Amino acid sequence: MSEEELRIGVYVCHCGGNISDYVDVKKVVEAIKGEPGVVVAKDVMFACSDSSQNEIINDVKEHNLNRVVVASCSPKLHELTFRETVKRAGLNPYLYYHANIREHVSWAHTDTREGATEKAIRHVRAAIAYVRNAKPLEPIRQKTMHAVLVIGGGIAGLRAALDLSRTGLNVYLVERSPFLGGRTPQLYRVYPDGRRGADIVKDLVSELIRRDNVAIYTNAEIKSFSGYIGNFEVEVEIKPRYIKVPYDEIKEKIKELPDEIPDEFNYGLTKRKVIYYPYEGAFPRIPVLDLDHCSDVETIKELLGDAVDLEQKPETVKLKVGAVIVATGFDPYEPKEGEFGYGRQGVVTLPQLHRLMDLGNGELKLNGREIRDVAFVYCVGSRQKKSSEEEEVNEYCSRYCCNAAMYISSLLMEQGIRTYHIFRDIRTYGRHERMYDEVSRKGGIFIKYNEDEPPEIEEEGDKLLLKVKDLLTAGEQLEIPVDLVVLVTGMVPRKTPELDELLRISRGRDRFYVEVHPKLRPVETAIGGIFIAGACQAPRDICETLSSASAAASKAATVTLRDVIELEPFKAEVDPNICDLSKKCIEICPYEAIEIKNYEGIGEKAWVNKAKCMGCGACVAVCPTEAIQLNGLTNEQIRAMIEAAGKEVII
Amino acid sequence: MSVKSWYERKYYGEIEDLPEEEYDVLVIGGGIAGIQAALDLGDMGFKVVLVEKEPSIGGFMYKLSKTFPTMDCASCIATPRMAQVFHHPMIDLLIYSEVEEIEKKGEGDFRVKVLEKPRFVDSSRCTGCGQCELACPVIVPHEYDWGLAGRKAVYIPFDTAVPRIAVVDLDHCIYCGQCERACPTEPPSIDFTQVPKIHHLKVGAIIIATGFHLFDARLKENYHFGEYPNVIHAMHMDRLLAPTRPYHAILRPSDGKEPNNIAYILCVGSRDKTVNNPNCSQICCMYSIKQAQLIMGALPLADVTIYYIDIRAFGKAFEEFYQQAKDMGIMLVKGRVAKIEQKENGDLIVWYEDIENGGKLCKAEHDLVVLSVGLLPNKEIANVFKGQKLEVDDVGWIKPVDENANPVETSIRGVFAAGTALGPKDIPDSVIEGGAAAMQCAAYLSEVRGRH
Amino acid sequence: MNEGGSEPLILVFSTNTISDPGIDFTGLMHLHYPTRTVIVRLPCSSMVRPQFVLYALTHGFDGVFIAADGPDCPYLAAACVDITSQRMAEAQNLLKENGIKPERLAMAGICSVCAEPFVRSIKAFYDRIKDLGKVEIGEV
Amino acid sequence: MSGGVKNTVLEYRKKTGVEPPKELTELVKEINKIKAKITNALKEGPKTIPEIAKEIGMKESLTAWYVLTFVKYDLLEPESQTDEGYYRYKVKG
Repeated sequence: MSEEELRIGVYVCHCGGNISDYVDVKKVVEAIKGEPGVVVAKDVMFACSDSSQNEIINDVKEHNLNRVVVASCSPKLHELTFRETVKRAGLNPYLYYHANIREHVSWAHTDTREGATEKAIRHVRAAIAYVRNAKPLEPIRQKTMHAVLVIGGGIAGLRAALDLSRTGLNVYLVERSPFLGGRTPQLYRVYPDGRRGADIVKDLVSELIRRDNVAIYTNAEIKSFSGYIGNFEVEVEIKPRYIKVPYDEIKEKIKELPDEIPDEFNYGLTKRKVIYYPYEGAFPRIPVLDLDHCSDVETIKELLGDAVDLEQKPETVKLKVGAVIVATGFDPYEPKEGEFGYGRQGVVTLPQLHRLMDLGNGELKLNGREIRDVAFVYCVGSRQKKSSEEEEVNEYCSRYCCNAAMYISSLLMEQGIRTYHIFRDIRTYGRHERMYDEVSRKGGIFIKYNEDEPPEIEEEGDKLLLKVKDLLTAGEQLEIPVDLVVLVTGMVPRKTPELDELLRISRGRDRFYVEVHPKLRPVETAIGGIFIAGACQAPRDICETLSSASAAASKAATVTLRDVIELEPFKAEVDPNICDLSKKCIEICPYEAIEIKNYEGIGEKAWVNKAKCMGCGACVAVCPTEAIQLNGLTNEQIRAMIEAAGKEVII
Repeated sequence: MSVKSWYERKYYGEIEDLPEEEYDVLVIGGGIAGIQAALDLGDMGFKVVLVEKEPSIGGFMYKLSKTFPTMDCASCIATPRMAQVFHHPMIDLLIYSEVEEIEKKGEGDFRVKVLEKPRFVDSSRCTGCGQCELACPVIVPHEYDWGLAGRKAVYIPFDTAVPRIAVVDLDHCIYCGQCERACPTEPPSIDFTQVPKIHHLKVGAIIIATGFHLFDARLKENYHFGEYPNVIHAMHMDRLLAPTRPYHAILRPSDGKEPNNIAYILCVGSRDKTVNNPNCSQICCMYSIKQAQLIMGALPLADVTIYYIDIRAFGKAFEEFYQQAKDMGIMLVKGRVAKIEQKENGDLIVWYEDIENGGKLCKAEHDLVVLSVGLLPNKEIANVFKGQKLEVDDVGWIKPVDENANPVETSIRGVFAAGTALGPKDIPDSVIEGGAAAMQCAAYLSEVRGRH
Repeated sequence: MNEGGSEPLILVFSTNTISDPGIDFTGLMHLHYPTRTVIVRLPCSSMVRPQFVLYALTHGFDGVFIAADGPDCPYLAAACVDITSQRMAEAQNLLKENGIKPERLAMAGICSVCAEPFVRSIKAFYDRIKDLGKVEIGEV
Repeated sequence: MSGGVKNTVLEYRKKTGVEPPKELTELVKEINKIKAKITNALKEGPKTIPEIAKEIGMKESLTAWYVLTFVKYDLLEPESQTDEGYYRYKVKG
């Protein structure tokens, strides 16, 4: 390698004016032409275009280039593109460096062409210095587990699990609550086909439980998580249910227990018992004893006998998987006391309305009273304005709510109920516009409120009085007596701080999980092998959730259907001849990737387990002897880049 | 042009019938949804053939300026994907080709006929230098720029095309031979001896990602699109704003003036039963707000007014993007536009119903009007299935067999759909469905082949 | 153009997944900051060896700015801040030992959309270094 | 680019007997005329599109289309801008 003569090709991109409008690309080429080892230096209109890529390949062959630099846009966009190009030219793809002269130069310095040109030259020089000291690297080939962990047993998790198991992959589905289905079974009927939420779940579950390559853990949580793409190790803790028999066997006995606890399945509209089976058809059919709320264990023992086992202990299972899908879902926004009248008799949320209708078998009654008029107030808990920096508000639109409210109002209107819609914008996007149209046609009354003057809800006799200024009638103040006010609440992401910590995946300003690229990589996280699906990434409806679940499953399949995956070779490596066994690297490594190993003929020195090394470089900074360095970014390379970039630029 | 008219042409030789080739999956449509589906399947280890009818892959996205709400430059994020699919070892491309017939023989067994149209350019030799294009004497409107500027009868589709090589538009060729003489390769890459080829494919599953077409704004007669030169549609504006734009600046078509008072009219051809499209097109609000923001950046002194009915900023970070637009000073008027009139100097008078002020009829003057046109289905694909019916809805979008169970599965088992073939949607939703369709294909193939 | 005279030259260490995209975003927003800033990207700011800082300040640069990930760091999470701060303290000591003012090294957390914070911090740092003048061994 | 290379366009025409459509040959003549008129109009100095249109007696929008297409093909280039927001164009080179 040291004998090899350096022959470097440098390509400076115009980016169709994005760069060349602000950077004198020709001058950049001139300035680096004389750099030692530079054999080809060119400017190109679109370096990423196929023809330019072919030009690079031809140059490599024609001029025997052994290093390539492209100076163009951010490496986030095209570094991989050009590594591929260099590879196609027959070179090792890591003998390449990508200089960012667009985001870091031309676009940031549109005010000074000279300054931008000088900076571009420094960046390109640094890149040349990098490749001058680059060594060929090989990707690390890693055997991958043909198994996937799906976290969350709502429809997203169920769909993903089913898709993956159909390809023959082993799937582990972990649900935190005692029953599968997530939020969907709570829905009375869903648009556009009017199916019951519980039926949607039942269909998915019944297909899933038939499969022998799927393991389902309910009442279970992730306890530990380690490893890397292709090879994750997970510990799952399954909490006891304390009940050993199916619901049907003890159904009658459970009925004898008193209703004690607000039923979360019905959003507190009803009470439930300490032994709990939320709805007919819930899976698994084994009820759960809510020991935290149980005041009288003895009565239960007496009543249920052998069906109950208080000696049950949490169990831990250890799993090895190649990829992980996170589908932890959402919670409905819970209005604050007094927010749009919440807390008053007759003011419910949209999810509560679903429960009311389901409990009434489609008929809407509140405390036995018939309902004739319903007002829907939109954007509750969505599109909120921030009044101070610290305040946590939901600035986002929750996407599904207009559609959902419109659908359920059309069901109500079929029963002769009058509906009012107190809205900001009706966002029944796509085909859902039809539902809006239908509600309008049936006589739904639409009132647009100003976000700064939200409607007020007061009690008047046994009715509610909704006071609002209507923008559609030039600000007329309206007073509408109604029986029921439905707050059309948005979604907030389910809070799972422990899980986030374990998986090291991050959330955005809206507190939903962030995808690695919002446009083109919507189900991938920054951590290789961990994918996100459904409403934990952004508010979405059932249909959209199912699509995103399949898309996440697809990504997981690209990892786990293969026998071997290739990892980037940017890992730490120890030169045992220099290592003085200070152990500082071992102390600082957060991944426990560095161990002590006996090297033949040298003795005990530090050693990096490359499969575990994430390539952060923390060890590099603390090594007293520079024995540990990062492949692909050695200390020599960093010094060379500093030196090259620090040289004076004369234009 | 339809497949049929390619058959009816005269060629140098007989149409070439190629022997059968076998693939796991056929993806129809090389837009962002089809590309995503092909890449995922290729990465899973399936052998994929991707058919694109245009002379370059990329679909619609490559024509865009930037993408909302992140303001990534569209071609910057799309071109790597295009290159990736082009070079993927598991993916073969049939570009400038159209699916003509699909017959299902059984589960996991589809027989497909694809017509590969001749480019009259040898793709192995052409370097994309553009000499032929300079030499060609014919100038016709360029589809890529929606006709804003011209192109030649032989042309490179666009700067970031994949593959970036020339194509001859036979409909506008005068057979003068200038291109062939100008071609610097040896022998010239221009090759009129090319004939159409029929590819016979045997595939296990199919993904339809055939996208959409724009609403024809001429049908809204009150807006005089196609008649008043300064009434353009929003995809025109996206081209004017793109880094690969046809003009050197943002100029209005009537006289090349830089506009300084621009109006957007939303819901043109959407939410409108008079043109048989009662659906909302889902993306127009956001692309209009995006363009308005870009205009404010490019023409800091310009006024931008958006006439809307509802602003549908419903996706991730859309609402925040919309609020940002309001803060930038973009004017939003809730109002339906009744008609547009043209003044002598090309300026336009917009008559609108001012909904938030009692619904009275008002007028405003603008020097450029942009129609935010809706999306409509490409209906041809439903006709290529022989003996099987691909269900579509009343507008013509492909209808999932059960959208609350498996939203990308069509009425024909083994045939899946993704992206705007299923209905209007934005880029991330199209990418998601591309992935979802890939997953469903993989699951379907594993099952019918008995792997599980 | 600077004639190698009074305008300082700054080395910025950015990080691949967070602060480098943050600086990308600054460009995307067309926000301006001094051009005499060279950006070298590392995986994580914890990789900054104190000796690299000294090397930069003796090889043409007048200041070193670490655009750190802060608690968003994909490698070290919250620990990243502490670890990088320790390296920074060591680096400042090293500078002092070599007769260079420790103020020539600064660090700020730059998130992936922190365009304005980046511009603010880099401008302030640039002005500070400008006041300090060109680097000189023995300045302390 | 040698004379020995077969002329496939010519061969194609001979073999298929296709003739160029008359409307296209007319169009090409028209384009050449417009090109000549525009370059001629710009001889005495840069002009805006309305000025060119007036001089050559063609509709402003059609003039704009050709001028801007010729700019794209590097025949013309914008020179300066008027206060009203028009660009003046000149012949390139």
